[in-house]
Amino acid sequence: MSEVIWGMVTSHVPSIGAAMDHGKTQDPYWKPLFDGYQPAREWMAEHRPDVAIVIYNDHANGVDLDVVPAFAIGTADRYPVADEGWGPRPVPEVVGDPDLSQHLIEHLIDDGFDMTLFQELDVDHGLTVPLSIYCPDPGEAWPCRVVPLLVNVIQYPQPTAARCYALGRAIGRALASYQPDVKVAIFGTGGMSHQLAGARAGFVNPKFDAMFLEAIQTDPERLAALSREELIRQAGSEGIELIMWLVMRGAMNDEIRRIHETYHVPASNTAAALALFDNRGD
Amino acid sequence: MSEVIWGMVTSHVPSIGAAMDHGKTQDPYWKPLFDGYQPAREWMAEHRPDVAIVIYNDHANGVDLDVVPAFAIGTADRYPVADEGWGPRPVPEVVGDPDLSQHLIEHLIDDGFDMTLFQELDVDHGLTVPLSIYCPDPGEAWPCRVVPLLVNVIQYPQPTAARCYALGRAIGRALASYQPDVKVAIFGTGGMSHQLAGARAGFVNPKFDAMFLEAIQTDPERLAALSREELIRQAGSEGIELIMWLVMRGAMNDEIRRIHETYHVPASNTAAALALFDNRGD
Amino acid sequence: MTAPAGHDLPGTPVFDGRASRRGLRMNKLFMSLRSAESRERFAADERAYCEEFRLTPEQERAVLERDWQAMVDLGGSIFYIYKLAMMDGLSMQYLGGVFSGMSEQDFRAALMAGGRTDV
Amino acid sequence: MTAPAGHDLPGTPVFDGRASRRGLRMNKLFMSLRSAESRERFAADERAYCEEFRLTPEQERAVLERDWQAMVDLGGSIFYIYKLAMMDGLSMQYLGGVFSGMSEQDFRAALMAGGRTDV
Ligand SMILES: [Fe+3]
Ligand SMILES: [Fe+3]
Repeated sequence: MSEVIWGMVTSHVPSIGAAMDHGKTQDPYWKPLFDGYQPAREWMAEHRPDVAIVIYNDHANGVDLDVVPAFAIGTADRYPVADEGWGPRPVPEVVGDPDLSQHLIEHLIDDGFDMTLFQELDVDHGLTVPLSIYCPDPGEAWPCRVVPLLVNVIQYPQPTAARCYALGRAIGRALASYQPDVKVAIFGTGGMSHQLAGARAGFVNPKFDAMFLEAIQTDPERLAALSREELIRQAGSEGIELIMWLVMRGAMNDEIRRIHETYHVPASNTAAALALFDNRGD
Repeated sequence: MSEVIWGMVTSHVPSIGAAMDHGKTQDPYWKPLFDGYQPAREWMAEHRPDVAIVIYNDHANGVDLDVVPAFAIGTADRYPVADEGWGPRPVPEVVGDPDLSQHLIEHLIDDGFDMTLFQELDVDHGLTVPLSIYCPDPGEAWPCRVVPLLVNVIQYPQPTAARCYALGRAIGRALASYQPDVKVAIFGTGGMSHQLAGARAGFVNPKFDAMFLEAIQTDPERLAALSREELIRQAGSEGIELIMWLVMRGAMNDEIRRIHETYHVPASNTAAALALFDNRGD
Repeated sequence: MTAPAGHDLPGTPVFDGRASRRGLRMNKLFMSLRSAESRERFAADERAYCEEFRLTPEQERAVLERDWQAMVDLGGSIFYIYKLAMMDGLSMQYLGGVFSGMSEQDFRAALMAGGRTDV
Repeated sequence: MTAPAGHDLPGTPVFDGRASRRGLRMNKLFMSLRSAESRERFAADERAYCEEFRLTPEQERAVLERDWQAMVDLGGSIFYIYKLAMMDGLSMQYLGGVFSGMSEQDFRAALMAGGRTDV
């Protein structure tokens, strides 16, 4: 039986990665955000998983709009780091865990989730920035294998928040029956409130963000009941990617323990947060 | 409220299309099969739908193995006829119904089906052969719009038969709320028993086929309970595509009326069947 | 770009199926700009490049004139449109200013002050 | 190619995730043969074409020697393998004969007699 040891939710703004790649994390603009990450990073460095399941979305880098899957899982041995237009980020190639991917697919399909498989996939900042937040100095290789799990958050109708939460529950069930025993971390990425286009561009909603950051631990059912429309209204058109946090939450135990949390505005045009949860309750 | 007026199940073997394209339907090899189609064709010619939802799978022509969706819907205005390696079939381009596609997607996603969208798609014999069986002489244009719905039947784990049946039920619900009123035909394609590779290549199971042909009308729940393994054992490794018939069946009423049926061995390496059902019961 | 029927989200473009179909060719053009070779070919003859991707005349005009709002209205996804902005050396804050009707500087200042919490 | 764990389907290759990962590059090669230009390039130098698609040495040998059973065993999907057979002017009945250990003629005769109902 495999086990989720911890879960992290975090924004995945590309400029957070660029700040690390260009040594700007101590600049006045970025320092508060990275200082906020520090306690979580220290705890995670002492609790290394064997594999991370990273819930994220692609941003016009690895997947074309020809094909828009609601939920997709990578099944590859390796995931090249995407060239998003200014060369790939200077971070290690992402090493997959095809056996775990295959196990998840078989269980999720049998559990009534209509997963798409990506057998080849370039991963963009949506995946690599959270990895850098977890592990800022990976050296030659990331310290864990990775299973990418993609959610359509860009094109309406996105999967509902409730469906994302249900997918997380199913992932939890699938992991419980996985042999060999591996330690799994699960990343819910994206958010918090932000909107990139329209007259409301630059929108930030700290009250909603605070509610979401609290309820993701204590009342995920409340978040799972939010409609698409309500999420867009409260969190902005791009803030709807918060539904990806619910996949993480669903894969964890009912009782989880908050290790650390941080919230900062702005990271680029976004309210950025990180929260880290030990899956072993109180 | 839109309405399914009839449903047809049919094999979609490429050589059935080739026989029509090359004027061989009266050859001794092909004549029994095409004679068997005739009563259904006559009835369908008098019951033209506005749009056909064609449940099918691609065969290495329109979709690469990079991306394997469990269920996908085309959303395009037009679907070019694929060049499968010897030039596209000499049949009209397939005209889509993007409004209906969009309606289905919104309802199915909200109903908990994790659909993939194909916004561009070349359609292969899996779709065009059933259209030719429906309408052998389309002239300049097919007599109805088409919504392609693709099912992964090639790569294990395929969606379960039960999930396919549930998808059909959800399609039925979605159509009931579609405005404007359109008349819909639904095609379940593939089958019957066949196996292309392995020591068991050439396998045909007429007893199982007869059971399936009968139960698709009278006892779809029984078919929906079949496991992947049982389907492969009884219908051959490629016969598992019979799960696509259950999508059609689910979208129809509980009571349907059999207009015609035919069964013939062989079409290429396959047991071929057609069955046509009026959705208005007895 | 229209909000889905029955939705009421002022100031908020919703990238729905209709928008995505409408903008598909243009978004594919934007996505192609990830490669240096494509950026060079685009820069060498923007109009020809737009024709190659079969943009509508309105989309072609929007791209050639860098009418960012029109790109959104004609089915562009902001993540795709951003590829063109990056190529021009423009930031997401510049685009935010365009969409919200302020200068880039004012838009940046609003974010530094905690974001636009009142819209 | 192995049946999924716990399954018992004698004489029946199951194209599962492991097979598909293993055969991905080879299946992509087969799919490329849809276009006349690719078929010409393949025919002109089959080995170079296999290298371009980064086949494993075993897969390359299977393709060059037209070892159809090995292509299946090394992760080929029959729908993809068939593209190569078509290019060679071979039918699905020819392949069926290879897989089941009979001549094409005998395989066709078995189908005409109602298919292989006893396997
Ligand atoms: Fe994102
Ligand atoms: Fe088929």
